[in-house]
Amino acid sequence: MNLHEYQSKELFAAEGIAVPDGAVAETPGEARAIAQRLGGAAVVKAQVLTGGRGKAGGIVVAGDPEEAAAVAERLLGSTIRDLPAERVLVEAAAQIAQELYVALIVDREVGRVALIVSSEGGVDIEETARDHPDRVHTLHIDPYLGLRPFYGVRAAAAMGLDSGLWSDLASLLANLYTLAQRYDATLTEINPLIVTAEGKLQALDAKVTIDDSALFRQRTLRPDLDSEPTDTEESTAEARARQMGISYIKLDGEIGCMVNGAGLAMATMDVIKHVGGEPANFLDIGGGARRDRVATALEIILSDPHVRVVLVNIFGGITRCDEVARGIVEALDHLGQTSARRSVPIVVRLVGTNHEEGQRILQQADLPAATTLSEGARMAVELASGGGRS
Amino acid sequence: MNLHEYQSKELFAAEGIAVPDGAVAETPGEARAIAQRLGGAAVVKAQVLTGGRGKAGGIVVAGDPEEAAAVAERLLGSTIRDLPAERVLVEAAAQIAQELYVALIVDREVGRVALIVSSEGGVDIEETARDHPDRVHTLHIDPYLGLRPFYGVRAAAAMGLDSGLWSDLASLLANLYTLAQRYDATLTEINPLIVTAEGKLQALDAKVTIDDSALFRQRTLRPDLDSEPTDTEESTAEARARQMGISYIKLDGEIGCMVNGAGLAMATMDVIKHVGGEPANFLDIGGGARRDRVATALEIILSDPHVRVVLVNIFGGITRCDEVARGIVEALDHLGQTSARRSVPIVVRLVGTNHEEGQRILQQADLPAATTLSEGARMAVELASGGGRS
Amino acid sequence: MAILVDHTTRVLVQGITGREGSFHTAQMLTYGTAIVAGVTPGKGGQTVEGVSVFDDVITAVGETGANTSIIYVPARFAADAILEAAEALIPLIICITEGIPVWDMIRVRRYLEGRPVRLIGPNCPGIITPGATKVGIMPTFPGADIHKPGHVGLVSRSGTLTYEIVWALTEKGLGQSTCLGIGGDPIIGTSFVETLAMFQEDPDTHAVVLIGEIGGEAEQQAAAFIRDAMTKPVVAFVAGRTAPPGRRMGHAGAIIAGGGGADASGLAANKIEALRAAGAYIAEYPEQVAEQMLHILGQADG
Amino acid sequence: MAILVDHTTRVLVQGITGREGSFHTAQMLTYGTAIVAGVTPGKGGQTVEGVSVFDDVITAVGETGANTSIIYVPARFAADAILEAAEALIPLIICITEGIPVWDMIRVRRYLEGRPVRLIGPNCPGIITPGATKVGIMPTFPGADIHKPGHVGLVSRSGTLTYEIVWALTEKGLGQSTCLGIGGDPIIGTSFVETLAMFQEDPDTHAVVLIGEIGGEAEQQAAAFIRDAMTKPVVAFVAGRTAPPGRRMGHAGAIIAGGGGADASGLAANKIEALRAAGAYIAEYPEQVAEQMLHILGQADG
Repeated sequence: MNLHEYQSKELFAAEGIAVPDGAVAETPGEARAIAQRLGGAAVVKAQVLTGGRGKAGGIVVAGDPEEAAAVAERLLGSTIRDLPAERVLVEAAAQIAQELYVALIVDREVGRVALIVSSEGGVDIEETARDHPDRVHTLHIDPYLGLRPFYGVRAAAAMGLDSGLWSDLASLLANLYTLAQRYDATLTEINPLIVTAEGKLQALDAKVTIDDSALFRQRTLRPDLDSEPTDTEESTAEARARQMGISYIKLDGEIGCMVNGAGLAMATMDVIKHVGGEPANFLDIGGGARRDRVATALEIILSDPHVRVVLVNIFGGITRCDEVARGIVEALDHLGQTSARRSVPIVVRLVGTNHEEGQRILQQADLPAATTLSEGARMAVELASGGGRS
Repeated sequence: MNLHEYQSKELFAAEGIAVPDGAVAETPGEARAIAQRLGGAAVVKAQVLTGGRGKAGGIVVAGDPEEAAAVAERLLGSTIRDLPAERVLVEAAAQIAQELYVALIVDREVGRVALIVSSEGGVDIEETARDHPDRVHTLHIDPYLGLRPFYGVRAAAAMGLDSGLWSDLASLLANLYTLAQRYDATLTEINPLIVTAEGKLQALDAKVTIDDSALFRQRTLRPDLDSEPTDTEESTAEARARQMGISYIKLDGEIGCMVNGAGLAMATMDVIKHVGGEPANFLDIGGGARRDRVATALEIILSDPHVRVVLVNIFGGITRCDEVARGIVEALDHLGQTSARRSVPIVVRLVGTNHEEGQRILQQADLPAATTLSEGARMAVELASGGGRS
Repeated sequence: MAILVDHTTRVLVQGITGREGSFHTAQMLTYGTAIVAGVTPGKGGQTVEGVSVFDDVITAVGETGANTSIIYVPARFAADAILEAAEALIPLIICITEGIPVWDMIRVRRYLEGRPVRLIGPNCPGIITPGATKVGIMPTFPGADIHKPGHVGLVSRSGTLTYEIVWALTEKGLGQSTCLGIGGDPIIGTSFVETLAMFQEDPDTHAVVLIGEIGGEAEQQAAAFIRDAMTKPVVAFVAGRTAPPGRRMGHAGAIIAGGGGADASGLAANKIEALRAAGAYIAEYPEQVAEQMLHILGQADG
Repeated sequence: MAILVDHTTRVLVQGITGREGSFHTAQMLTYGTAIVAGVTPGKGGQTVEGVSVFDDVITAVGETGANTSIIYVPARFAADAILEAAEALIPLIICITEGIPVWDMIRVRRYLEGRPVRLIGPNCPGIITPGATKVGIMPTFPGADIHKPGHVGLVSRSGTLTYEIVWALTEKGLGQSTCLGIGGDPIIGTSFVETLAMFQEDPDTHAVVLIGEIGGEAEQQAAAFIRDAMTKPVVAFVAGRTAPPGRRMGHAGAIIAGGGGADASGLAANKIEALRAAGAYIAEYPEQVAEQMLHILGQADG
């Protein structure tokens, strides 16, 4: 889960990392009031979860409160790179003496957090890494030690930072690590971290990504966890799926897929393409899915009007085939009562734990069954191309 | 530094460890008011830093607020095992279903904290360890892991605790470990930890010892660190010494000693005894002592009226002999102006770093010098027995 | 022979009284696995499927000589369960649990450094040496076991995709020495490379199947090892070649260009290219793995 | 030969710009010690006594090939300094600093487990191999060095008491192979037993002096090692036989019955008895160590 800049900066401030004075606004009037409090001039930043906001016109300098309100008026409700800006952050303009880059990223290969720093801030770090690899420095943090001061010193020395700022940088990085650990962040990035004209470090931008697996213990970050999801880049259907423990990504094809396991789900998509079809989605119902989750998954797939056929591919290990079969039948019953989409054909391929009971349930419901994945995929492609949409 | 029971319980409560309802009183009137708030009956406990308070009459059950006031009147200002009771803790009487023992102690040999638990609480753990070693269980806590729940489960199983209380015990122990780490405690002991009649865990007593080396970062525990020390078992002179970084323990002999290094200080005492004298104190001026510390040390030694001669034994490594010599001369000058104790003879044995400069300073001040420790000790014993006290 | 588990394996089940733990304990016992103990704190003294339950791991190991642990504990407690097993020096720990927070796994992996303990997973289906022992959740329904003893070693980052491919191998008469899933999470205990090295050393394994997926660089590292150190043939399948870049495909392992780097090493095409260049045979779809393996070995092997 | 330090030792001084660091750097250089680098964060590029100062340990090691670090950093930062040196895999780390919080040392000692790094101290005078190198704070004033090259190894928990005894040895013509203080704190990096084992193996050491004190059980463990594994003669002195029980005698090491146990193992008498029973010679007062050693070796040795 990605946090907005303003949310990230709230966490930063609470952890003792300096951020510019400012506040979030949902209306032009609020933006005007904030700019007034800041003394007139302000930077108005659209809160959308995408990089390159500046280039896309999402960051605008306003000379006075009226201009701030006008900018907010223009940004609020607009879309930046296809994402709607529902809020703007109104901040005091910073006097920048130097722009740096710092980030903490979970490095999966090493199994530790990598501290990445660069003396080149405010630009795309990936470009810097490509064009000037000597200007990007990576230190892996021993989780037993945490981000102790000597890592900070090493980073400061590598960046060539003025030695008067070393202990400030070491403290800032230690706080950033504490924040990452406290909030289960897989990424915390400050780009740019600036040295102000007064010689202080300040986080001019802030990006925090929270580990989805840890959201159960990060409910303060996610007051909306039990209600409707907002503030993320995902669609409503995707968010609804995630709340049920289902991974769903809508794609552009016509063959809906319901699979258990991400690898098998991807392989199922690969096979559909291989036999000439186009998958309408990626969907992994997760391990040990019970029938309510199966029913929700089917409803989500069928809510996509482009879906002409559904291929269910279940190889039961921790997932039990009888639970899956009951879920399918339940969902179809429910859909039959509430929607016209009952007519979309469903091809089911079901093997593994308790598959005999599962197949018996499916037979009773008169659903077409396939033995192998390739056979199932071919059946689905035929049904999709042969019509079947009533 | 040992904390009083009431101080320890304040830390416990803040860390989520249940303690009996109660408060500390410095007057009988306060004790009466607390007992009233508690509903009448109360336990009044003298706050003195010694074991065996109960046997020594320092813990008294009062049936009503008036009795609580009377008990407080009696305890306040009395001495328990030679220690004055300046405060009493007035607590609600507990309904005890079971008494247990738990403690966290730094185990120097293992280099880790040992969790010690016993199903026999409320008695002397050392007796239990001697008489029923099978009833005392020790688990060493891996500092990388901290006191994770499985240690708590292991402890609970070893104690034979009712399984309904296991997760409570595991939480309590985890909190106790957090407390010990947060406050640099070398000992945290709950004896007894009770199971109340309602089936809850509660710390009926509490003992916490703070690492003296960590007091610099535990100033919240020690508001008196810069003012006069109270609340400890040590004398005023010992406490004053400690504030200066000097280790001083008054003994019963007549030969005052000032030595650098604890080992050499003990060996100096051993040699004094070996040649027939009695040391008046243990005193280690610490490593790298500068002249003000040396002067304070000498003043402290001479403040003991039993001292008939002072033996200074300095083998300079990190401590520089010239600094020591200047400190001695300064202290003597100061004492000569302010006290009649200038007449106590001083034997100085000074070797090591910068010893030539040091010996020159001493010669100028006309102080008797010894070459070896044995020689110095013999000179001191002769001076002490031959008089020299004017 | 096989690798990691065989008839000497004595299994402890952590979380044995839970829904998954008890279900799969029964399944493993049916397969013939020697399950000697279970652990659920506070439930010591009970039995599950005839297996004695203990309160803590170290006691269970002391009483039963368990040398392998399998963990079915829920995600929020699973890291603690791994640490408890590792603290008790159980040499092989297999963690089935999905959804363990990544910071928990950072802590776990650091703890394992230098300890004589191997972790498989988490978020994996476990290990099976067909005909000998199963320590996992792979389907082994009696009478229609998807596995078969033989000489193909199989290692996978995936769960169910593994079953798909194992089944295809078995259908073609190709038995397996050992099949294991190393897990799909960002931080796992045992890598492709470590597993390939074990298969290379195992005389009972004649050829290896490697099943990868998008995200990370594990397949590229495997490719380097195959090129430099393997003499046995390897057939590889990488799932996700039709996945749209930049979107998460299910579990955390399946992210294109994961790890925040600037490169495209997470893309299926790059992985496939690296494996092909290293001399591995590349299957285009799951069932083709078995077809290629049959072609390579020249006959049903096992 | 000697143990731990010799003419191949290349020293890094952590805290070189501080009062103690710069003073003892000069002293060590005068003695002939090869000091190749210093570290003080933020002062990289300066020099102290002609020694280059670096900002951090790993850079200093990379630039200079330092293989030993000596730490003079104040107590509140000393644990971090040890960890930084250990993280940089400096094989020998000597921490002079006194007064490091015990919880800091718990953390440090755990970090050192399994790392190819040895810590001496903290709260110790360091190590000297007379005539070769000094990595410590022991007095070595030119023209009247208390040390002398020879064949007596010396290990001590104390600082200044060590100097006292070394001086007596030297006065009697008994030179030393290596003298080291292991430190007086509750938690230290290297024990008596480990040091005795090194002396036992060192062909240049013919006899050993062990200087203990009240508190803990280190002398009893040393006694067991002397009994079981040492063939070289050992003369022992234990300070504190006149110390009143139950009171702290100075630094944290000197506590009767320390560690919270019920036993009296911390008492000097028990330690002396254990050492005597193990076959060590017992000196009643410091100067007697040299007298006994002279008696044992039969002549000035070295």
